[in-house]
Amino acid sequence: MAIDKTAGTAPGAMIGLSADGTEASAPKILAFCCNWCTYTGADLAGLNRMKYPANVRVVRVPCSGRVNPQFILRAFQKGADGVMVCGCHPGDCHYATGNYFTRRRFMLMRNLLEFNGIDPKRFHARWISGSEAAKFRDTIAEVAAQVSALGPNTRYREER
Amino acid sequence: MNKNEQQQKMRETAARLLDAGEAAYVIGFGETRFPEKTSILFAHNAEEADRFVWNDACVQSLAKYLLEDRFADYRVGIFARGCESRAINRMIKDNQFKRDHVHILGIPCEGVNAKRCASCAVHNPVVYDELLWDAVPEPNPETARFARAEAVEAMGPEERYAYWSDVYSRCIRCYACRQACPVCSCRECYVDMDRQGFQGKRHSVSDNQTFGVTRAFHVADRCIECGECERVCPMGLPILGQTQKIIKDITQLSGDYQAGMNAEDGNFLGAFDLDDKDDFM
Amino acid sequence: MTDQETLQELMDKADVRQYDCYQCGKCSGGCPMADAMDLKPRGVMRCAQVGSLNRILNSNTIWLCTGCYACVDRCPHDVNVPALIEEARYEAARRGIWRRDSEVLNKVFVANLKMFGRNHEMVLAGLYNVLALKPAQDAQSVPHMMSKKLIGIRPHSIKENGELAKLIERAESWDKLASAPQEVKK
Amino acid sequence: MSKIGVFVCHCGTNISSVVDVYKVAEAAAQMPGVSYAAEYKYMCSEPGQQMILDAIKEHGLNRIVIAACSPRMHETTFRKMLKKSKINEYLLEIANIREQDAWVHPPGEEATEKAIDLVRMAVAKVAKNEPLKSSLIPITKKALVVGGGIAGIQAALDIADAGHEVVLLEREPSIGGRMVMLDKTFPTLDCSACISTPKMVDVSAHPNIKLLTYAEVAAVKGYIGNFTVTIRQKAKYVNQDICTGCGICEDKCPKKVTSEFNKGLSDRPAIYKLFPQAVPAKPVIDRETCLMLQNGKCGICAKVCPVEGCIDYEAKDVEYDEDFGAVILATGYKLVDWGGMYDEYGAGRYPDVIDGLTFERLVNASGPTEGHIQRPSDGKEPKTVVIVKCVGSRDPKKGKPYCSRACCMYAAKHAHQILDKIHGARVFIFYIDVRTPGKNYEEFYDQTRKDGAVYVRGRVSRIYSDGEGLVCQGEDTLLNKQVRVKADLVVLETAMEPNEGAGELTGLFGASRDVNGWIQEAHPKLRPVETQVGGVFLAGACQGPKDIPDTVAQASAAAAKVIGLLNQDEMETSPMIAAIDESKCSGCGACEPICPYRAITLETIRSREGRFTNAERVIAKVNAGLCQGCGACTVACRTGAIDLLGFRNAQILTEVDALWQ
Amino acid sequence: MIRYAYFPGCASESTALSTTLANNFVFGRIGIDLVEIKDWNCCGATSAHTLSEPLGLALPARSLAWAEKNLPELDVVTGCASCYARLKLTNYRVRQDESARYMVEKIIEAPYEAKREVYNFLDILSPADVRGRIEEQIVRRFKNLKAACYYGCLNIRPAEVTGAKDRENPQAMDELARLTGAEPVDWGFKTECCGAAHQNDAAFETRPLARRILENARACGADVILTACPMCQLNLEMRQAEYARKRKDEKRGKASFPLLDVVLPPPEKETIPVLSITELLALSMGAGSGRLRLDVHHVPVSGVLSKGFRDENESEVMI
Repeated sequence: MAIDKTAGTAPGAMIGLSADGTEASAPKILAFCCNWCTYTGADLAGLNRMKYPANVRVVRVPCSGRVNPQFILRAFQKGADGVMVCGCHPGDCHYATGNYFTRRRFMLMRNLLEFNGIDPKRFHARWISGSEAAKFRDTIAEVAAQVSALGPNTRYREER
Repeated sequence: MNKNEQQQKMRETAARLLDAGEAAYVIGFGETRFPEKTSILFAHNAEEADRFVWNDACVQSLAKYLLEDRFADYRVGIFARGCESRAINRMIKDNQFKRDHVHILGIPCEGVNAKRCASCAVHNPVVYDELLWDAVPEPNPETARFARAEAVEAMGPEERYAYWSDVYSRCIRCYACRQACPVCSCRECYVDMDRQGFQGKRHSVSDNQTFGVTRAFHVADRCIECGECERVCPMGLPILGQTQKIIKDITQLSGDYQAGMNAEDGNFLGAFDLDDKDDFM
Repeated sequence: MTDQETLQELMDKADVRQYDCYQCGKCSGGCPMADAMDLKPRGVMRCAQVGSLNRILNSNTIWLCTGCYACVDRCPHDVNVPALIEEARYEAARRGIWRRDSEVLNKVFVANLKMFGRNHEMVLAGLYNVLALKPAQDAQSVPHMMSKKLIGIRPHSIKENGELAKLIERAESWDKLASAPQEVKK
Repeated sequence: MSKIGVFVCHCGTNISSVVDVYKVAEAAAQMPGVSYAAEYKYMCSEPGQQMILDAIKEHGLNRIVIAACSPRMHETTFRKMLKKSKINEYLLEIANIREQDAWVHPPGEEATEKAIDLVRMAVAKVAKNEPLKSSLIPITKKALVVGGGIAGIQAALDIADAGHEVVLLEREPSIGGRMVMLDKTFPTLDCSACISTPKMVDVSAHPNIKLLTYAEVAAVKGYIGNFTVTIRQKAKYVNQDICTGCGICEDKCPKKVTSEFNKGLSDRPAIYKLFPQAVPAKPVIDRETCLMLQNGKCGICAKVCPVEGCIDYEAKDVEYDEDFGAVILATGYKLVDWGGMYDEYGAGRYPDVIDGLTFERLVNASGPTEGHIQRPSDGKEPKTVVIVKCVGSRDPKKGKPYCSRACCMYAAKHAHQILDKIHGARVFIFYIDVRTPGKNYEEFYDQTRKDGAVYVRGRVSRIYSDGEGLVCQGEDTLLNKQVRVKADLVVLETAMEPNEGAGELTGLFGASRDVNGWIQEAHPKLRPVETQVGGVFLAGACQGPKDIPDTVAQASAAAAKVIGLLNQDEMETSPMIAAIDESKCSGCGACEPICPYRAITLETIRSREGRFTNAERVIAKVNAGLCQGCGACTVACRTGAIDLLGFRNAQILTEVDALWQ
Repeated sequence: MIRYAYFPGCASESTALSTTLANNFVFGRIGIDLVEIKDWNCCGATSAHTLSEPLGLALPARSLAWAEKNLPELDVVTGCASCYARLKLTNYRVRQDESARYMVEKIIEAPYEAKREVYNFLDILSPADVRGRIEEQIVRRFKNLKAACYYGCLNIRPAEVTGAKDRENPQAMDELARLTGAEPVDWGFKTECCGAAHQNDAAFETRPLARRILENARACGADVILTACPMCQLNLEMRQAEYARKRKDEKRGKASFPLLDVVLPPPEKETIPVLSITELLALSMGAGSGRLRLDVHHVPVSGVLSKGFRDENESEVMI
């Protein structure tokens, strides 16, 4: 089947927004995942047909050290209800030391967000290795539950 | 030495420096029409050097003006208190100019303004070519170093968000904080770069808040806690709290941390310790 | 409290962690009293590892350890066995488990201090030998020491020995004293 | 104007049974920049790939999104496919709708919605992708092996046999390392020199190997395939080209110093060969002790030398650069200075308490006693010998926390040798555990016990003298009894630690070391012979304590890696590396310390800056050969002057934005 | 004048008579003023802390607190290893642990902050300037006298409390002995516990400890054992007759009647004299054996004295 560009659907309909642009109920969680560990772990979860909530969207990055804390702010601005940064366990970085920098950056950033009134349950940094598919599943479930309980995020949210 | 004698000493030293050709000009404070305000004076000769003033109105940080002529092939003289000297160290560490580009006239200072200097912990310049008068005892600041941050920390999450929302709803995005900050030395500020997509330009609380947090994170481990950002804010916003919070956390993670005490030490975020603490699980 | 918990509490007080010990035996190997101990320092740690508090409390080790610290000094993991032994000894005393000779001597010694404030050799050795049923212990040295006036009948008493006796009583009942309501420490 | 094609894969029914792939394709077609969308049963199959290639041609597509399995699965497949089209292979994004969607969610709306989101993110990102070209870097077909022990020798020979040039660099006057000091090797008990010296001779005779002894690495520049190493050749003062190795100078030299090779058990002259079978078999002058070089008085060696002009007191150290494509670090180990650690073992004041390597010299047929075991204090043959294991090993307080691995076996070997050579000898081995995990190792240990060695389980607590001999006091933990063994000789099997100077050398190459100073391998399981620096490999005990079989195996493994590298003429590098926008870079240097590969350097350039026409300023530069593309540097840069190609800030941010468009 | 607050310890008044006389002589000569802590009490020795930790800390604290209040400028010194261990530990614990300090202050009903240090004699005799003063006072040096320096365990350990660096082969006393012309021997029991702590309540068990020390010293060629503690000194000396008999019995394979020890002193070659380091210093500074009351020693010290002195000061030999 090939589709011609001209056929149309309302753009908001599929992404959880109703026609008038108000929020649908399911929260959306954005996860920045290191290609070498958590992303692989997520693939493994798939391979093992584990089930976890469908409201997580993964952005693949080469290393958790690539994740700029400003990405987190941007995600909250755009409408994320929860954000995660996932990397290799300390000592296991594919690039030797990237996650040590992640650790320092996000210890500061997480506290700064909390300082600015963002609920710490909305931002999580986690170490999940390529073999920890179950940990990935459980973490997503845990964060999704926390974020759902909090309801949609309005703080830092851009008005549309 | 009282301030008048100190002022005389400053004028003499600057004149000597300029006469000897050791510096092309000297940066200091000059008079304005208003007794409670001073201007920045760039003295090129001994005559001009005689117009330097030194009083409690000298609240500006002189250091940032060094960046104006950082590419020049002449030396620049500058009066430096504790705060300015730390800024200069930071600039040297950030490769903005070499140490021998500046002739630092160290002026120990016991504080000029109650608001600006309340939490100052470094009265004496930490780097200088000559010290104009004897060092003064280092203070036990009346205001705790992180008072601003601690006050906000004490609030509940709702209150904190309301507090900062209120602050940033008043921000007019004039970027005076950035202009005045002695460690903001980027050639082009990220806020001026639309295509990167880091920063929205709308005048909204959301974009203002993002700007506020990002600005704090950009100075983070390099902030010398001089308070210029807050002093120059035309809306009088208490934005030093953000950087204070970061430095407080750094201090908690790795022990006492003061940026700009020398020009050699690495940045907190440019290093790591295998045993750094985290609770990321 | 179960024995297991008590043991853990003793270990915490002594700042000893059972898993630090890997049973190399360097402690027992250097212990000057090892030959006489029914549970050598390594054995104490072993009992701690398997949770056998009773064997520790009933051993003569806790009474024979001289506190010379050779074991700690040489331990590759810096396990402070004497500290654990000391805590175990207090626990044994709390439970009334004593090695008879040690009980006699130590109690005679403290009684001696309550009387005089300083150690009176004749009283100490005499009372001990009688109460411990060892009349001849070190008797061969007595004539020499008496004749040279190294020891004698006259006590070397301190002036404030009444005060000192009260001090000793306060120390002995410290556990009760400490748990009683106190004024707030400044 | 981007013309993006989106191709949604059913993956048989793997995806399509959960995700409504038609709906996904339909939605994709509406996304900004998309001009074509299609779905198909198997995108990765031959017809699937052909379908994409046809669509590219037919619709003039210039960017591709494939919604299918994980990019870790088929990203390279589709990149290869794109090479057949006009589209640059990096103008491709993969939306992972199988592993991270269809397989983890139940069929229905949610899974389909998620798939559409993932496609939208990929579409947004691909619109910002830029064509990237992997560059080809030439490879210098020559390897440097640092360290001439058995690891270095083996690696050099393997590489040379494969036809590549090798420089083997050794700082001592002869290659051979620790292995030639040993008498016999466990578990086979073959003579160490008999198996290592032929290899040493092979090295010196191999046409592809250049042997540099008495030389050091002074500086290193460059990256994988293109290292420039500054080599410092220390002055030997003996013209190696004309010296005949006759040895007269050594006999006549009046200055005698303690022999390092014989661990202080004998003396050597100031002009010396390390040992009789040294390679090269020509002497050098030790300038620290030579009377002529120290105070200008002597010159006997020059007088007795039969070759005119062979001895040259005026020789100087020479430094020169040489290019290499790959490097193997094989710097080996040394034994810890136990005297400084163990006061309870006499802190070195008893001459008859010796370490294992000293015992090797003592029992070695070519050693100072010609293989007769004689105790150092009075030369008597010891009747009772105590062997103490784990001295300095497994001791976090005074020594090293790790197990030194080889000691259990050579302790057994020493026991065997004593029982073999001394009639009626008694050997007591104090141990904590006996670890024999190697082929024929347990059998050897077993035999040693049968030979009569008495194993006592317990760490020796102290060693003292009783006026006549030494007393080893410890606990027999199996008997639960304190024991005192009166010994004529005590052999301490001491811990291995990284060799002198290994740290500095590792630093020169940019590789890192672990907490104990051993060189860190790139991955403990999967990349055990590589360092984190591309093109720098490791072999032998420099990576951690090892015995000879493991060392040789690792050396050959490292050699295989090097051969694989040198067999290529050029190497393709990943183009997804950091790049710097020099116009934005303020030269603050925040990125520089973060790079684990030292790919970022600060350079001073001149440019026009406002009114200054020839302004000097600092900028950061990225070395494309060193950068591995982790992107950790980018976060340190506040202006975004340093950015990661393929994962630019703008690309990641647009993915974020796309989710809520 | 160097001054210290001095804690003499119970033995100084009884069994350690000759050592006390020697201490007074030596410190007088080299100008170290020991100010006795007024009305000091027993440190509690082994028994107090065996019974209870509070008692073990409170007894030393009483004397230390008096010194801190009344002699605030002075560090404390004691000549007994057991007292040293108890005082030093109390000092250390009070500094380390706020709750220990609280407990101690409550029990002794006086403030105690552990502001000053606690030293033993070896500590205060070892600094270079003090050794210089000792050297100035030495008038005669022993000839061919081989000495085994016995430090005792409690003068050295535990390391975290005492801060001693070399705990297996310390040198401080050896250096002091060298000043007197004695040659320290290299032997193996410098810091091995002698068992004095349990010499009463575990007599049978601790005897081998002292025996091993004595035998190693003799085997390593020592003519005399030097001590830095009256407890060690007494423990090593008092039962030498008993040990000699035991040795004989072990050889013969049967036991003899214990009272024989009193009647028949053992042959001199079976025993070894034990002197405190201050006694040796005093002898070398010219003190006579009568003045030092060396006759109180259980093992005759004539062996030491008969070694004689070196020629350079032959004229001053008067003992």
